Formats: sequence, C-alpha cells, structure tokens
Amino acid sequence: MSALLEIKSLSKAYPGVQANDSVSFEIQPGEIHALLGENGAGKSTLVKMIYGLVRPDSGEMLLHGQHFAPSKPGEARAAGVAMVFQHFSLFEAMSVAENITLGMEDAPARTELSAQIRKVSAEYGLPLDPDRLIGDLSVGERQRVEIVRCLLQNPKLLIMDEPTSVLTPQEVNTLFTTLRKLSTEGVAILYISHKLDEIKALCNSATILRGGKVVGTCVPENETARSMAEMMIGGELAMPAARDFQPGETLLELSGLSLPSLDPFGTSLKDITVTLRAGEILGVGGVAGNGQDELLLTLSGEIPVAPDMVRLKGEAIGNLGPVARRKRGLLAAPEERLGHAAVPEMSLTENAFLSGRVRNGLANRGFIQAKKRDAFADDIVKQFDVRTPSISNQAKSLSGGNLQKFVIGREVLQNPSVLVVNQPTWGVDAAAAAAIRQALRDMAEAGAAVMVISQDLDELMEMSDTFSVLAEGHLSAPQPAAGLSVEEIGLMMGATHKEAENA
Amino acid sequence: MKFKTSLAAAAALALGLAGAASAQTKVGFIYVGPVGDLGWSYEHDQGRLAVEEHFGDAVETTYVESVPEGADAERVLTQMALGGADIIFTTSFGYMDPTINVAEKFPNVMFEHATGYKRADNVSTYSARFYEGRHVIGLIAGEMTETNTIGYIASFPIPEVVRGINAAYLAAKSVNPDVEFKVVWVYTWFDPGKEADAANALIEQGADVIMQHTDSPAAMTIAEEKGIYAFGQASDMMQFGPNARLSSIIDNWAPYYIERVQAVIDGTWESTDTWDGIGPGMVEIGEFSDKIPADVAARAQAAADAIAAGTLHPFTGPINKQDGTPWLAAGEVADDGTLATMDFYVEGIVGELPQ
Amino acid sequence: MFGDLSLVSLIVSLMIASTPILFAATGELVVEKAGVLNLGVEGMMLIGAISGFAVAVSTGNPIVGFLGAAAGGAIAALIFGVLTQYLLSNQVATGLALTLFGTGVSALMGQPYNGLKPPPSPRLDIPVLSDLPVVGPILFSHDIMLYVSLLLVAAVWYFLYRTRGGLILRAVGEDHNAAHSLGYNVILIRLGAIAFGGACAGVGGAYLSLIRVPQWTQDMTAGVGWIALAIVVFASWKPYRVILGAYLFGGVTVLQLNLQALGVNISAAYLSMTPFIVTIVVLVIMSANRRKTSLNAPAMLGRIFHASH
Amino acid sequence: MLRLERRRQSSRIMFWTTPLIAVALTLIIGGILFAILGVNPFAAMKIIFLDPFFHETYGPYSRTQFLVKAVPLILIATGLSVGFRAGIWNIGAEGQFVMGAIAGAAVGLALYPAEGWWVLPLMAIVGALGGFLWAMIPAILKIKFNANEILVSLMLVYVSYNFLAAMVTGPLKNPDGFGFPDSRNFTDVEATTLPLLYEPLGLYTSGVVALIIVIAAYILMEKHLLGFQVKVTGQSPRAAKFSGVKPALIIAMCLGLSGALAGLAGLFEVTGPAGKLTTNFPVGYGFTAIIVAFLGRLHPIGIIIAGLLMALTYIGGELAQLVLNLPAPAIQVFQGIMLFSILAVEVFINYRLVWKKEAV
Repeated sequence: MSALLEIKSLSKAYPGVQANDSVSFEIQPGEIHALLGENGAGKSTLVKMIYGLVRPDSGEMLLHGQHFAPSKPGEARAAGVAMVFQHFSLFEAMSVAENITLGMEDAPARTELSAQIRKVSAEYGLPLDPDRLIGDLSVGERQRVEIVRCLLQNPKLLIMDEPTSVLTPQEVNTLFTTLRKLSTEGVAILYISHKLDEIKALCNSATILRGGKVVGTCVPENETARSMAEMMIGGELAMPAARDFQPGETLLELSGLSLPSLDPFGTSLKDITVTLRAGEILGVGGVAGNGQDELLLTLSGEIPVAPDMVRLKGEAIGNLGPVARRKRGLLAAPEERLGHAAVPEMSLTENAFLSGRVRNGLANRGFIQAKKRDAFADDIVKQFDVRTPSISNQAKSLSGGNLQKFVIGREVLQNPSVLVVNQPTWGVDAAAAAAIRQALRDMAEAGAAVMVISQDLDELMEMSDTFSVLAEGHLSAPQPAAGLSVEEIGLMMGATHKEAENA
Repeated sequence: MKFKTSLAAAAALALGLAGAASAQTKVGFIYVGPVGDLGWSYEHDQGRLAVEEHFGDAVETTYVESVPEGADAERVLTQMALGGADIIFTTSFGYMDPTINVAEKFPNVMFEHATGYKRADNVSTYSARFYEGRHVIGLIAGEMTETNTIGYIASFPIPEVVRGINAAYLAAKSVNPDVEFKVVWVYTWFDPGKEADAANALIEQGADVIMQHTDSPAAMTIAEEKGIYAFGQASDMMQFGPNARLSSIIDNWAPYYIERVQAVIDGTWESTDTWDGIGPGMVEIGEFSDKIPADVAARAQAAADAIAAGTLHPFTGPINKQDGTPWLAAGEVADDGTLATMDFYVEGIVGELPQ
Repeated sequence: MFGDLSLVSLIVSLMIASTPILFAATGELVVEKAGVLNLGVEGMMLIGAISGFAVAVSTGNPIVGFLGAAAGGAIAALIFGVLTQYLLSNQVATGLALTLFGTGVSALMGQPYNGLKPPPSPRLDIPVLSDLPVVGPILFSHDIMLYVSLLLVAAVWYFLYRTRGGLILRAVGEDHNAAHSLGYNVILIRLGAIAFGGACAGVGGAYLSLIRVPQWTQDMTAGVGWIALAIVVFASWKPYRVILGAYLFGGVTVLQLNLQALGVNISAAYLSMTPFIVTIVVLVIMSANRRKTSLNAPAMLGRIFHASH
Repeated sequence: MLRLERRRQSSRIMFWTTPLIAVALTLIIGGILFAILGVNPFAAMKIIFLDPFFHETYGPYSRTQFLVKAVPLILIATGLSVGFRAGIWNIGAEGQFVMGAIAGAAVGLALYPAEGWWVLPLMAIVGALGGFLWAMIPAILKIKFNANEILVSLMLVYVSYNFLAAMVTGPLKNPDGFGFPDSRNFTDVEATTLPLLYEPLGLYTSGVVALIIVIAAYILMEKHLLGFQVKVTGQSPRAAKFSGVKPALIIAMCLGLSGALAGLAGLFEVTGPAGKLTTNFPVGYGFTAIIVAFLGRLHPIGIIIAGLLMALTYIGGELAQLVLNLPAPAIQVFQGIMLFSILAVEVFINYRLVWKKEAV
C-alpha cells in the first residue's frame, strides 16, 4: 500500500529559530499517526506547512505520490487535507452553518448545507444545530463544528492539533469513537497531542519531534507514557513527591458568588460557595469556557460583586477593586500572559510595576520609584530564572515559558495570603512548568492558600490538596485530591454538567 | 500702545523697509476664502487681474488666499509689506484690526481695507453700497413673484446683511404691497450644500424668487432646476441659471483698484473712506433677463439710473421699524451712520432678527 | 403653525439632502464590517466630487462622471489601504491624514473647473406614476442616482448577508486571525472593502457636485463626511438603518431650514445646531445597549492585522 | 517577495531614524508634487523650510511668528497625546478650543474694563474650565452610555461653531462695534492682553505656560502612576483593569485634560494673537493639533518638534504663496504627504523588511 502523505526533509526557519529541520515521515491511508513533542518542538509549524498556511524553506511533500505544495489552505482542502485547529478558527457572532460554509471550498446552498450538517453530525455522534450562534456554544460543541466542517469535505487526511485539551473525558471518548470510525473508512489522521495516555489508546504510530528535528518514531501501544515522555524531553522525567496537607485557618471564603455574564458569549457564575484555608492548594478543573475567566476576574477584583460574596480573612471585599484586594493580600495571575497579565510592548520593569506597585510600595504619592521597581523586576528574574537579556526588554520578546515564570514570580514574590492562578503552565515547557508548580507549592507550604484553575487534569492531580470542578458556572464541592481517579473526575464533570442542565 | 506691535516695527525699521526702491509698483491682496469660491474672494481676484491687465509690467501683483482673520492675517500682511508691497488690499471685514496694526508698523505702505470702519494715515476703507443693487433687484422680484413670497438666504445677522434685506423688501413692497419675505439664516458665508438646502426649504415654503447673501452659486442652480427665479450674487452667475437668473448684483472692484493703484504710482494716494454704489460702478447690475417684462425692466433700469444719479435713495421715508416705531419721516433719507450699524428690520418683515 | 409645512415636499428634499451621506455611509459600513475604520471619508468625498465633476464635464455624460468619481474615491482610499494594511499604520491618524490630503488635492484638481456647470443628470419621471399625489413626488420623480443610492443599500445588504463574499468579508471583520487560518487573504479582502468604501464616498461627493448643488466649489462637502461616519455607528452597522440614520439627519437639517422659512421664533444659530445634537442623542441611545452594540460591531474594528507566519 | 517580519524587540535605532526617513520621503514626494505644479521643487523647499529663518527680508520677522503659530498647536497636541496614548480619541479639540475662548472671553467682557493683574489669570482658568466642561460631554456619554467619543466630540465642534456665531452676534457682540459680528478687542485693555515676553522670538506668556505644561506632561507620562495607567490602558485595556486602573477615571482624565488645554489655548489665542472673538476665530488649531500629536509620536518632546515643524510649513507655505504664487491647497497636500510619510515609516520600529524567496 502506498503512503497517503510523504514528507521529505522539510525545513522552516523563523528569525532566531529553526522551527523544522529536515523533517521526514509518512502517513498511510486509515492510519492514526501521532505527532509528539514539547511546546516549541515544531509540531504546529509542520502541520501548517501541510495545510498550506506556511511555506517550507526546503524539502518536499508528496500526496498520493504526487508533488504536493499547497500555497494556501484552499488548495490543501481541495486536495483532501482538512484541519482542526487548537485555537478554533470560528467566528463567535456567526451561526454554525455560516462558520462551516466559511471553511468549505464549494459550500452547497443554505438549506441543503443545514440538512447535511444535521445528517453528518448525527452520523458521527456529534449533534449540532446549524442555526445557533457559535458564541452560545460550549467549547466541546465548538470543536464539533470544526470537525463537522472537515467531515463535510470528505477529507483523506484530517489534522487535529491538541483536540482534547478542551474536552471532558466523556467528550474525549466520543471523539475517539468518531476518529476510529473515520480511520476504518480510510481517512488518515495526523494527531498532535502531548497527552501520552490518549496517544497510547488511539494512535497506530508516532513521530517524535524535538527542537524541530525528528528524534524518533514508535508504536505507542508498545511504549509507556513515561518512555514516550522521555523521548520527547530527551532526558529523565522527575516525578514530584506527594505532600502532606495540614489545613490552617480559613483565608478566603466565597459564598453564593454569582455573576451574570457581561460579554454576550461569556458564561455566568452561579452560586459558587467554597473556602480556602492556609496551606491549601485547591485545584479547579473543568473545560475552558465554563466560567474560569469569570471566576478569576471576580477574585482579582476586575469585576466587582456584592461585598459578602468574597471574604478575605473574614472581611467582606467583594466590592473592592484589584488595588484594594492586593493591599489585603489577595493576588491573581490571569491565564492570558500577553495582554492581560502583562503588557506586551512594555518592559519587564514596567510589567513588574503593573501589579507589584501596591504591596511592594513601588510608587510614592503617585511618583514611580524607579530604583525599587527595577530591583523588584531584577528579583523576579533572578529568583525565577527568567531568561532575558535585560529587565528593560519588552514582555513580548520573552518566550511563553519565561514570561509565565515572570508573571507567576511577580505575584509569588509579593508574598500573598491567597493567590489565584488560571492555567499557570499553559503552553510552557516541562522544565518551566515544574519550576512554576514548585513555586506554588512552596508558597502553600509557607502558609498561603492557592487556587489553581487549570484544564490540565494531570497538573491538578499532581499539585492539589483539594479538587473541584467548574462546569457551566457551577463549582462542585471540593474533595480531597488524593486518591481521585480520572474516571471519578470525569464523573464529577459529568455530574456538574447534568446539574447544570437540570437547573 | 499694544505690546505686539512694537516688535515687527523694529524689525521693519532695521531692514530699512526693503523693496521700497523697486521700479515696479507692488500690489498685494489677501483673501479670506479661496479664489475659487466664485463669490466674494473670486470677485476681488477679478479686480486684481484687472489691475494686472491695466498696468501691465508697471505693476506686480501678489496674493495669498484662504487667510484666516486674526493673527494669521497680521502675519501675512507683515510679510507682504516686508516683501516690498507698495499697496495692500485687505478684502475682508475681519482683517480690520490686523490691517491697522500692520499699517502702524509700515507707514510707507498704503493699505486699503474693505468693509471696515477703522482708518489711519495709510489706511483707507472702502465698501460697496450693495443695498443700492438690492433695491433694484427688489423691484424686479416684487414684480416677478406670483406667489408673493420671496425667499432670502442670509448669512450672519450683521448690518451689511440686514441692510440688504431691508432695502430689497422696501423696494419689493413698493411695487407689490402683498409681498412677503421669508428669511433663512444659514450662519455661513459659504457652504454650497447648506445653501442649496436653504433654497429648497424656501421654495417649499412657497417662494418663487430667491435672493441670497451668501457666496456660492448653489441657490442659483437650485432655482434653475426648480424653474423659479433668482439673482446672481457677487458675480453674475449666468452660467448656473440661464433661465432662473433675472439679474445680478456684481461686485466690481476693478475700477476702484485701478484708481487706487494709479494714485500710488502718481504719489497722490491719501487716506479716504469710500462707500460707492451703482454710480461709480462699484456695484454693477447684471444684464436683465428677457424673462422680465419690458415695462418692469424699464422701471428697474430707471431706478438704477436714478440711484446712480443721486436722485433716489433706497431708504427714503416714511419708514417704520419692524415694531412700528417711526424711523424715517416722509422724505427723510437715512444717514450713512445709521445704515452702517443697522440692526433692525423695517416694518412689514415677519420673523425675528437673530440677536 | 406647521400648517404650511408640506410633509411631502419635506420628504422629497430630505431625500435629496441625505443622499450624499447615504452613499458615503453605506461605503463606510462595508469598510467597517471588514474591520477597518477609515476616518478619511470627507477627503474621499471631496476627491470624488471633483473627479466626478471633471469627468462629467469633459465627457458631457454624468453617468460616466459618477464612474469617474467612484474611481477617484477608490484611488484615494487605496492610499489609506496601503498604509494601514501593508505598513500597519494607525487607522485613526491615517484617516485624518487622508482628509487633509483629499481636501488639498481636490482643491488643486478643481481649479480649472470653478464656475463650470455640469451636464444635467437623468431623472426618473415616470409619466403617470410621478403625477400621483404624495407617492408620486416621493417615489417616482427623483434623479437616477437617488434610486441608485437606495439600490446600493439593498445590494450591500444582499451582499453582506446573502452571499459567500459577504460572509467572508464579515468573517474578516469578526476575527482576522481565524479568517487568515482558514486561508482567506485578510489584506486583499480589506483592500477591496476600503476601495469600495472610497468609491461610495466618491459617488456621494459627486452627488453633491453633479446633482444636489450642482457645481464644483472648493471644500464643498462642509463636514458631510464626518456625519456619514457617525451614521454608521448610529445605524449599528445595519444597512437598512443607514437609510434611517441618513434620512433622519437630512430630515433635521431640512426641517430646521423650513422652520426658519416658516418664521418660527427660535434663534437660527441654535436651530443650526440641532442636526448635530440630534445625531449625538441618537448615537447615545444606540450605544447604550452594550450587548446589542457589541454583537453588531465588527469585533476587529480598527485593529491592526499582521500574519505572524 | 518583500515582507514584514515582527521584531522581537522594538528597534531603538529605527525609533530615531524613521523621522529622518520620513522627512526625506516628504521632500522627495513633495518635490515631485511641486514640479507637477510647475514650481521649482528646490526653490519651494528652500522657501518653506529655510526662508522663514534665513531669508534676509522675511527671516527676521518670520522667526518672531514661529512660536505664535506653534504654541497653540503644542499646547493642544500635548493634551491630546495623553488621551491618544490611552486609546481615547478626542477629535473635537477644535470645539473645546472655541468653548474655552468663549468662556474666558465672557468673563473678560463681564469684567470690562476692569484693571488688575488678576483678570487675565481668572480668564485663563475659566477658559480652561470651559474647554474641560465641553470635553466632559463626550467623556460622560462614553462612560455612562458607551457612546463613541470620536463622533460625539466631533459633532460638538459643529455645535460650538454655531454657538460662537450666536455669541458674537448676540451677548458677546462689541457694543461699540457698529453691529459687526465680533467681540471687543481684548488687546486694547492691558488687563486682558496676553503679555509678550520676548519680542524677537514672538514669545508670549502662553509659550512659557506651554513649556511648563509640556514638562509637566512629560513627568506625568514618564514618572507618575497616572501616566503609567494611561499607557497601560492604551496598550492593553485588560492588563490595565488587571492592574487596578479604573477606565472611567482614565476616560474622564484624558478627555478633561485635553479639553482644558484646548480651552486654555483658545483663551490665549483670543487675548493674544487673535485679539477678539469673531465667527472666523477658529482656524483649525484643534484639528491640526491632532496631526501634530501624531507627528510627535505622542511624546512631549516629539510634539514640541512637530509643532514647530508644522508652524514652519504654515509660515513657509504662506511665503511660497507670496513669492511663488503656489496655491494654498498645495500646502495642504504637502502637509498630508508629510503625515503619510511619518505614518508609513513608523512600522519599521517594530517590524523589519525581509526578502523571502519563493520556496518549494
């Protein structure tokens, strides 16, 4: 059987980075092929070249044995290559049908398309209403839109970039069923993920990238998650040791925290009640778009609520803004590094000032204390091993991991009583992620309370003392994390989903 | 003594008033609008071109257009004077103070300020008795209207404009006792779109003859389109309304400009206050359209001739003010002082004069 | 007191007074739907007014003149397009520069055309129909371009909401990164929208110089372009509401002049302010509902797009 | 194929060299324009850029006019730049300029013919207040109703023009002015005359005030928390909220400050160079200042340079009209080209041009 897609020594360089360095591999029809690698290993660049978004500097691709060099996604789609992006290419203010049309080459007329969407989506167990606005859909449903859009074009090769990072375990199962069905129909799937258990369960073969080069291939069935991880990072994986958890006094209390959504497509928070004690790390799991951003905003003070809804050490502070909350010891680190936690165009010193001003006294009667500010920035860079030529470099010039270390370090070094972090290690390489997790643990050890909102269940399992799930704006009652299995968590997510639907 | 005036005077003296020795007579003009406005500034520029044509190489003219009144005008005037101008025409009311200020610094340069009231040894003022023209076209309008409604597009409520409305109204009324004036104030000298809208509004309100005291030919083109009558303002505007145009009041600055430049060349220039009308040709009545019946045309022409000869004054009593209080007794003629500051409507005009 | 105010003729003249705004605002709506904010409408209108006038005078054909106006407006808009789309310049500043530039260029171009009269534009005087009372003058006896302006709004609506091209254009304005990753050429689509907006503004300008006034005079738009920009927001980016907005503004303008002509005793200076004040008031009402506004407003309005790969 | 590539770090070199490139571009394109108009481009450039300083006849005087023209532009642009850096687009400084002048002038006329050192400062305060309050209209409408400040502030310009017309033909009309539409001349009374401090440079008190304000603006923007908050708001509104900035406060401050400075500039103009209120009092300083703010890259020092440069093109442009008979609109086009050039090259601070060969 001849290969569906052959990749022959593709290379692509960006300023300062060799994104892909002579990458070669093959995909057979019907094969589910995993592309493994850490962030920055070159996976995304590679699939973008296959999809026609990026042009290789050198090398060649063959599709069905024919020379294949798409200059734009339209050409790739015409040749039978479809792609589901990690960040969906969906338009919130438009309907499902409109979104699907936009991703198709020769879309049929409206009514016919709607019928097709209903038919195909039902066939593959991904039901969709073509007339709903994307903005009103959950993240899982949005992914369905992306997949159905691909399926409608009868692809020969389906590329999926980190498809499960936004799904509940149950949704993951549904997706896998769909993908296996496609595979039996002869569709090849190029599957990018860093979730090794899933790859073991789903993929027939795997190509491993590191630093833009192919460093190995394997049959995932025959490997352990650990062995594949070590191939990815090129070294030994250190597993953290379990921690003793002795809860102290109550620091943060949320009672009946509710928030109608401000943004037309946001999620509202519904009656969240939970307490955080000194020394505790509370992991908040759940799929993005279920109120995670809103929860962080109400805790950071960016969205004020009724005073009683948020209490810090007994004081009602729900109506206070970020500055007043910082003064009292409640700090937060939002998910989005560039544009929320940090200002891209500003230097690290200015970004240190951004949230560090209040607790570290970086301004006197409104006048900026430049020396103190720079010293603080310097401190963060040193203690958190932020790799940057200088503290006067712009935030945008740092790599994701380094900037994340800076952002977390900035809050940790302000010595908070309570720190709320959203996705602390998203898109961060393993070493930096480990450092960040360690810093958060150390803080809890020293008597602070930490709330970690994350979609990475592994991370939550590794760090949390207590665990709860945020779904459709509801927060489940926290349970001790030790001993929870993924299945149980899945059920928690499902349960909250049901609760929400019944509510 | 103003603080700001002494400075440039010093500068000018230090330079020994450059250019004074030049053989050519240098004539400067500053305009408040673009020369392409086809109205006020355009007609002054026609005067400048007439000067150039009349004197040929003996004079050199220069102009700066679209000069805002105030500080900018003062600067441009100073630069003109420094550049060796022998005589400068400042062609807008708002140039009054700048003209006086600059004239103080350049005693050897002659200044001619249009429409103002401040003079000095080297500053003359000149203006046209447009109200004389308005009397003539008022007569025609009064005869030509069938709806007895005359629309008047007015710019700003200043004496010049008020005088025009009163003169036209009195004349129209004298030939048609039922005539009514509808006045729309547009608060701009030049906004073709708005002037066109105003013309339309007046037509909707029944006007079948339009007069205007704004600068663009927009109203004329609307009148042409709607098949009613209008009069050219500042320039003849024949091309914009071959059917609509009954006559026009044309600003003809050329004779005055030529005369004053000649005076400079001859060394006979002295400060004067000129307020000329139809007689000396500063106000010209455009050719009568053949739409005007012969008898009407003859009467209008007779009135124009009488005004030119000084035997008829458009403001001759008895005239009451709008509120009914007497202004001029029978046979009494308005004095220039009252005319220059006129801020009231005469009896019979409806509507309130904006204050 | 309002007895003399004929509603029919008021409507007829407000339609004429509003048409330049309608053209320009409809064009700008398309530009903004693509995610671009072009504040240079005034400049493009002036360039359109003179190019349309010049072409109409030299060919003797007003329709060719309008085509020339569209071309002139589009070319002016493309200066803005190249600067903002390729050189990533700030859209607010570039739009203002375009107005300054357009004002000057149109005045230079217009010098030979001062005082000329354009050829008359064809009118739609359908015999019987235009003599009907009320509907006759309102519906059946205008110049052709007035109908074109209404057709344009309908066409823009159809394009935006019923065709694939319109869908793509809206997608670009909604999320340029997503549109880019689906393979749409964001920059070219935006350039197209910008050129279209310029063409519409140009035609709007030419409506002034060829029909409404009709003559060429320097700076003749006198702020209409800015009003057009306001109308787009106030229409909350919906084509049919642009008609409403433009006619409302034109209506207030015409009404205040009519009230003066009627001799209503309100100071003329204060009456002259009313169109602007009414615009502000309606703008406020339309904006106050944040949720609705943010649904209609193109999410990428005024944002700079640069493909990172 | 040429394409732009984002720099990891903004280029300091380009930050300083792009203005020079822009000037070079302006000279080239402007030169072509002048050549098309039949004017020797070298002569035109010399007259516009050099003669206002060095011409033996015009220079000595033009030098004194430079600040007269530049100071209001700098004053207004400084206020606008603060707002622009916060992403708040006050396009209506022209209206605030007019309202400031009217408010201050009204006080002066009410007190007429009062003598005393306190009259002018009082007028200045009321003038600034007039501009401030006029700018608070778009501010409040934006804060309360989310109304777009670009459009509201702009509509208010037209309202202010009509208001000015009503004032000078009504309550503020000069009683000794023979019914003409203007106010009394403030420079006829010493107490309401803006003092001219140093004649050879045309330096009015307003120039000193402007300098102090520019320095204060620099300190505000570079050394003070408020300036920091303004910048964060402009660059990243979400990060600003995260850091604790209250958007309403920034909106009110930015519009209020720019309104107050525009109002102050209006009052200085009416008590100094212009002398009185007329319907033609506004000459577009409020609009030109927007351009000056951008030319100066929204930076206080840049704005001083840009204000002087803009003043130079006005004064030089008038000389070009006078000497070369260059039409006034040509100068407008030239200014437009200058602004386009500045905007076009700014991209190279954050991006660089790379040559990409077509691969595959």
